[in-house]
Amino acid sequence: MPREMMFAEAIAVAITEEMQRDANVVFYGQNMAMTDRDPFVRKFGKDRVRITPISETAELGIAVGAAMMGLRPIVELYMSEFMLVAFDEVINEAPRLRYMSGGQVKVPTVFKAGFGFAAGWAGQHSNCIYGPLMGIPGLKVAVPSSAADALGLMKSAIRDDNPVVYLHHYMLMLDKCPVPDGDYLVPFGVADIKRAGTDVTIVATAWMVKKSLAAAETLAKEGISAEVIDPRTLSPLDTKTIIESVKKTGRLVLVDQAPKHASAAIVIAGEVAEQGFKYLKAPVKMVTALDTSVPYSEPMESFVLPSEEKIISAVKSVVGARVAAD
Amino acid sequence: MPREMMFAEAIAVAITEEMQRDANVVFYGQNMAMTDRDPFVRKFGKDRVRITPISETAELGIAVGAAMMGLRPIVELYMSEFMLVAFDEVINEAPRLRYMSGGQVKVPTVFKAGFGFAAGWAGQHSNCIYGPLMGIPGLKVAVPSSAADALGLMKSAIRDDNPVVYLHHYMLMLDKCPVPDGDYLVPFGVADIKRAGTDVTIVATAWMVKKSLAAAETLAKEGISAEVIDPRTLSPLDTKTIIESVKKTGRLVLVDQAPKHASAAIVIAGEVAEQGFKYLKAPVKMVTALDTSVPYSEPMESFVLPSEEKIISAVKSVVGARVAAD
Amino acid sequence: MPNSSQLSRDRLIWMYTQMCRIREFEERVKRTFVEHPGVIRGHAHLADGAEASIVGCLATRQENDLVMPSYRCHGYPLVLGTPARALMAEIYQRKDGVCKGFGGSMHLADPTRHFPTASGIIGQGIAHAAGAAYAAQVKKTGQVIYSFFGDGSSKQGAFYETLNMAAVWKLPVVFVLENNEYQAYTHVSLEDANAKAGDPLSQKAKAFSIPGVTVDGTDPLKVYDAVGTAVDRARAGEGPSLIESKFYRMSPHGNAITVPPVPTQFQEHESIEVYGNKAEFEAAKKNDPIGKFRAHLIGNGTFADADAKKIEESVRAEMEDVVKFALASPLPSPADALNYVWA
Amino acid sequence: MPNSSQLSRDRLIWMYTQMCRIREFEERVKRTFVEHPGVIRGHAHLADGAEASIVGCLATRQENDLVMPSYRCHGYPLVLGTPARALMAEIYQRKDGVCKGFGGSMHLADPTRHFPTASGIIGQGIAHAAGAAYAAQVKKTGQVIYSFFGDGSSKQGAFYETLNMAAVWKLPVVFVLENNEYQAYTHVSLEDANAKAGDPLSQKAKAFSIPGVTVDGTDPLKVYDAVGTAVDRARAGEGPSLIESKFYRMSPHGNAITVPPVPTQFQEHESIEVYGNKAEFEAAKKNDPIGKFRAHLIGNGTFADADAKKIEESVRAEMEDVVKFALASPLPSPADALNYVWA
Ligand SMILES: Cc1ncc(C[n+]2csc(CCOP(=O)(O)OP(=O)(O)O)c2C)c(N)n1
Ligand SMILES: Cc1ncc(C[n+]2csc(CCOP(=O)(O)OP(=O)(O)O)c2C)c(N)n1
Ligand SMILES: [Mg+2]
Ligand SMILES: [Mg+2]
Repeated sequence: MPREMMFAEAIAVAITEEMQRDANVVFYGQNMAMTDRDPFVRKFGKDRVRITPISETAELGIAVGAAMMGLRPIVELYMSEFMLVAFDEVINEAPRLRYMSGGQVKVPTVFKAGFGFAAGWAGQHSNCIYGPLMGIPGLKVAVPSSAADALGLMKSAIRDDNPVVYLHHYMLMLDKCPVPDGDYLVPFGVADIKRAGTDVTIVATAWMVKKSLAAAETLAKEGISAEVIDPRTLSPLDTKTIIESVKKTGRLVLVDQAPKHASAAIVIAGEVAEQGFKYLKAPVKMVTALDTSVPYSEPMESFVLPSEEKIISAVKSVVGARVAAD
Repeated sequence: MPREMMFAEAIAVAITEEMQRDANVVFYGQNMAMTDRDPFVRKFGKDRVRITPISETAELGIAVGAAMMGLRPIVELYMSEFMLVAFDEVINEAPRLRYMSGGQVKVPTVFKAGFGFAAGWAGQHSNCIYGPLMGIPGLKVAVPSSAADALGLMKSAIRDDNPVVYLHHYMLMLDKCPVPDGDYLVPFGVADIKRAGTDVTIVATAWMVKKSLAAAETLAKEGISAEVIDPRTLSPLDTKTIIESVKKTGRLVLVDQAPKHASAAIVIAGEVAEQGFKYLKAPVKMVTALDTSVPYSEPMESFVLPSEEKIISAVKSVVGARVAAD
Repeated sequence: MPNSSQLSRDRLIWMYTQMCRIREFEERVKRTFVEHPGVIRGHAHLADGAEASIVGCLATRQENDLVMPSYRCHGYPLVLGTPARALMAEIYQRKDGVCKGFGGSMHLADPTRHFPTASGIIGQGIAHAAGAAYAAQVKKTGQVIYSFFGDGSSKQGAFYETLNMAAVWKLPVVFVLENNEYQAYTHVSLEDANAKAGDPLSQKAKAFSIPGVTVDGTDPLKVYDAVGTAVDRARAGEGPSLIESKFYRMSPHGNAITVPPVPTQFQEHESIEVYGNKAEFEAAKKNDPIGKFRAHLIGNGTFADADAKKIEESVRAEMEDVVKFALASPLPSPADALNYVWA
Repeated sequence: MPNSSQLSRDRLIWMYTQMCRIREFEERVKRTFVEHPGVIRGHAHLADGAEASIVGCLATRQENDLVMPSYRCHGYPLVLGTPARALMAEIYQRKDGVCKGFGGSMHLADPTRHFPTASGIIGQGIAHAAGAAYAAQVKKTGQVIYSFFGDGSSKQGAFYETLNMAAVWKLPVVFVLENNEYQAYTHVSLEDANAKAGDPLSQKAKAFSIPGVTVDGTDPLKVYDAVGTAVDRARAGEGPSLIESKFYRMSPHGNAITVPPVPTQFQEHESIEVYGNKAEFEAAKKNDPIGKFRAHLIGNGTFADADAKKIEESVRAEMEDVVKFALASPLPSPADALNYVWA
């Protein structure tokens, strides 16, 4: 019997269950586990659950070193941009040490961070940093869009023997959905068809899945049937499911909260241009953030970010192309 | 009368000329300007030319602060990966402060680094980090492929009022070519057609331009006419010139030294899938590094990286597609 | 040598007034979350408790000296002369904001008044300050740069790297480590090795062979003397100093982090909310820098209770006007967002 | 308490032998650039000059203690028992290399012999070492972790952040700052504020309230005593220490950086090549740790000149075989590159 769960809760449940299952899982970060009353400290003790200084390089580097020696550290980073001060650890240490050692070590660690907080956090705290993480061999990237995926992907991330960046979207943290009972794992590299459709394929991640589903709902009322696909992990990327869908619909709209050249959307567009070209009946269309930093003030912030309306009009433009072509 | 110049020399000449022109240009970094005998120190003195500790965050942060106060710092970083320990400064400070301040400040600084050293430097020192830099509004990225471009782009970078990451490819540093006389500037955002052709468009950057031109030469002998385009700056990206070319050739091969999902190639492929779809007569084809870190040993390193042969066979596969379609 | 005992009556009253302005401004920011929910977005960090430290520092400034704070940046521009209206308007997302609504609470800036920018990322502003000092050095402007950052921020690599470079380059910068005992919800003793060992954080200066001084940041005159000495040293070309200014942050770290449309507000201080240590908070309240300085000035005859009340009243009136102005200021147009990406 | 005066004759001879092995190995690496151009690619960094420091440190090790060096990592695994053949084969890009040709000189690793990995990026390995120490602490293995890094590396944020965290968490790690006077071509006095002020770099320990000691790194017995004390402290759960081990790098930073096919080699030491300071280099040569230790052991009757010669001869023979083995070992197959990307 599935449990109803909030996104934030689902992550906590996943971490708790994995820490119960495996004594090597440790969990630390800034501004957590301050006192003995912290629920994780109470359950797992001060060795396995710790508070850290504002020292992301040391936090991530320590995770890498500890992972090589058999722990499975989860580092709580809060906001994904805080990884940037320690980006070498994320893309040039954790994913490379195994390879450089000729397979002698492995680095099972999870870097957990929220992202995309579209609520007036302005230029430095509202970004989507998965783009730069997608092309790093040895690094996996999970980006859940529902509580169920959040739980299942976190469990898979913790059990994965590779470093994983796990990014949860701030705007989804209070959203609820049913989560399957039992030891629920979502495999990496398997996209999820969040809504089936026949006229157009929409690929989106995290918050943009929610917006795309809303857009699909509206479009359905106008007789346009949109299939909404969430890759769920951006590395490995399930290009196959996307191309299967394009084969059916002939149209592809990619929705992404990042500016276009920093987006996962454009990577997927490139893959489809190479591997799925023959199925396309219209140009690929991207709905991304405009090419600006994220401004503080609400009217400007909204203007810059993708919206349901922008998705709808993008879909109509590529579906309209059919009318001309067919 | 154009001067014959080595790539490395061209960069030094550009910096020297700009330092002569503008007293606000300063130049510092690790392992340079050690003694008073250093040619830059001799010319410009110890205030404007300095040696630094291994402190990339401070080095780049100081550049950002100094730039806001009217200097135009060039930071010598040697290898592009060393930017990763200070990546926040590159993508979350330098390009955002102007925007967040509502246009009150500007941050004219150049972060100069070599990259792509395919000579046994192994997993952490051989990478191409332009991918993550392409989608950062407020940040420009220059990637010259010849001594002339190296000189002209460096001069433009120094005069630009925005932060610029200037990436020069190690494997090209000793290559010579004629450089136009006088105050030679290469504008940003203007791709260069390095070789004109009619059957296929090849887009490549830095060392890959050299390899693509060699491939084009071989292909010409077999009757295939390849147009080779070098965007020269990845931000701003001159999509227009690329699409104009695709309009003519109907075929696009993208060559990039980075793994596919970290490449500029896939970004360009995505843009063409959106804006140039109707001109494509065959699927876009990418020739990138394989999805591994760069291994130390030569046979493995060569296997992983794009080569003339791989470019030739990619071109043939898309040109072959014409035969079927036309 | 700076000597606070030689400060003029006018200057002392100016200092008290600025302290009151900061406090009242921050009170109004805080009240806005209750009185006008939604008007302030994102994350706002207040300077109540820091008034003596801020004003004691900035009272040592000369005309063109620069001020480079962190994201907790409301207090400094008030002292520098930025109109409080433009600051509040910025925090309220308005077109009349000092950054036209692009920056918000964490990213105020007023370069014309010697406050170039503030970064929201821990530690980076310290390097930016050193960079401004490098520019001053190269251009021989005679400026000193004041770099402000928190106790928690002194655990970021940027802090150490920058202090070393500033020392080697003898940059004209004064590093003010505002030790308000907390980094967000974390007490300093949980994350700083000096603090855990009972040593002052100013001891970090030894890693750079520069002067390191700890000062009572609740007393603007002590701050004035300590920082003034460091400023003299910097201006004389002798390089940077590290001042640990100790005070207590009176409000919680910032408004609670919530997901819209769930309303956000300031909760109780972490000492109570997180650590259940009401005594600590009550002691800090008793040691409130404004009350102490007021009593001191009355005690030494600088002004009378009635004078102080008049100041406080006028400050209240100023900030009442400021809130009204900011509320009435228009929001930016959506497409304004396309400005200022490129210089 | 470790006491080098109680080291057995066998142990002292073992120490001398290891020092000779490191020196001879590095000499052979260096000669390879002349005798077999192209066989070594990328950038190789030698440990000649560091032998006393390395061996003095590792002589304090207990069975499972871990060693985490930087990219200048040839010396340590030789002492830990990694076959020199596998190390040279790695540096020669061979399939029989300790990392199968994936890592090369900068990225040796032999986890089975307690050398997990080396990072080529400055400072990061210091954090990895603390991470290994955290694992030891959680798993209660009783291990101590030896973290090695250079004088230059102590200017990277990772160094400071890690030492603070290690101190707060009382991690069982000993931080050995190998001060060989240079970071690449830069003399330490040009880039370190302590050095510029004439203070020892071990003073940085004050920033973390941990013990900081400077030791003569050309004397393996002094190193043994200083590091041994720190190891005891770490093993007792009292946390980390910072040891500054002072010695001189005898070779230049690494082989000259060139673009293929231009051949690369080791040039003259930077003291001469860059600074024109031949006297400095000559003084260092006179202070060669190997010659000094040899004289010491002969002087106190541990062995005779003839015994020493026998050791040196056998070491030469070992390394001659090592070079032959490595040259004969096959290169990896191109498609091997697809291995080990994912665990
Ligand atoms: C690199 C980085 N990590 C984490 C944060 C989140 N953060 C914002 S403020 C803050 C606390 C800072 O504390 P302190 O330096 O003591 O300054 P205070 O807020 O007390 O003035 C933290 C951890 C950040 N902004 N940047
Ligand atoms: C972050 C970073 N910046 C720069 C470099 C380039 N680099 C490699 S070795 C080296 C010098 C290191 O000197 P030191 O720490 O004293 O160690 P030593 O080589 O003397 O053993 C530098 C600057 C690097 N590898 N990583
Ligand atoms: Mg604080
Ligand atoms: Mg050194």
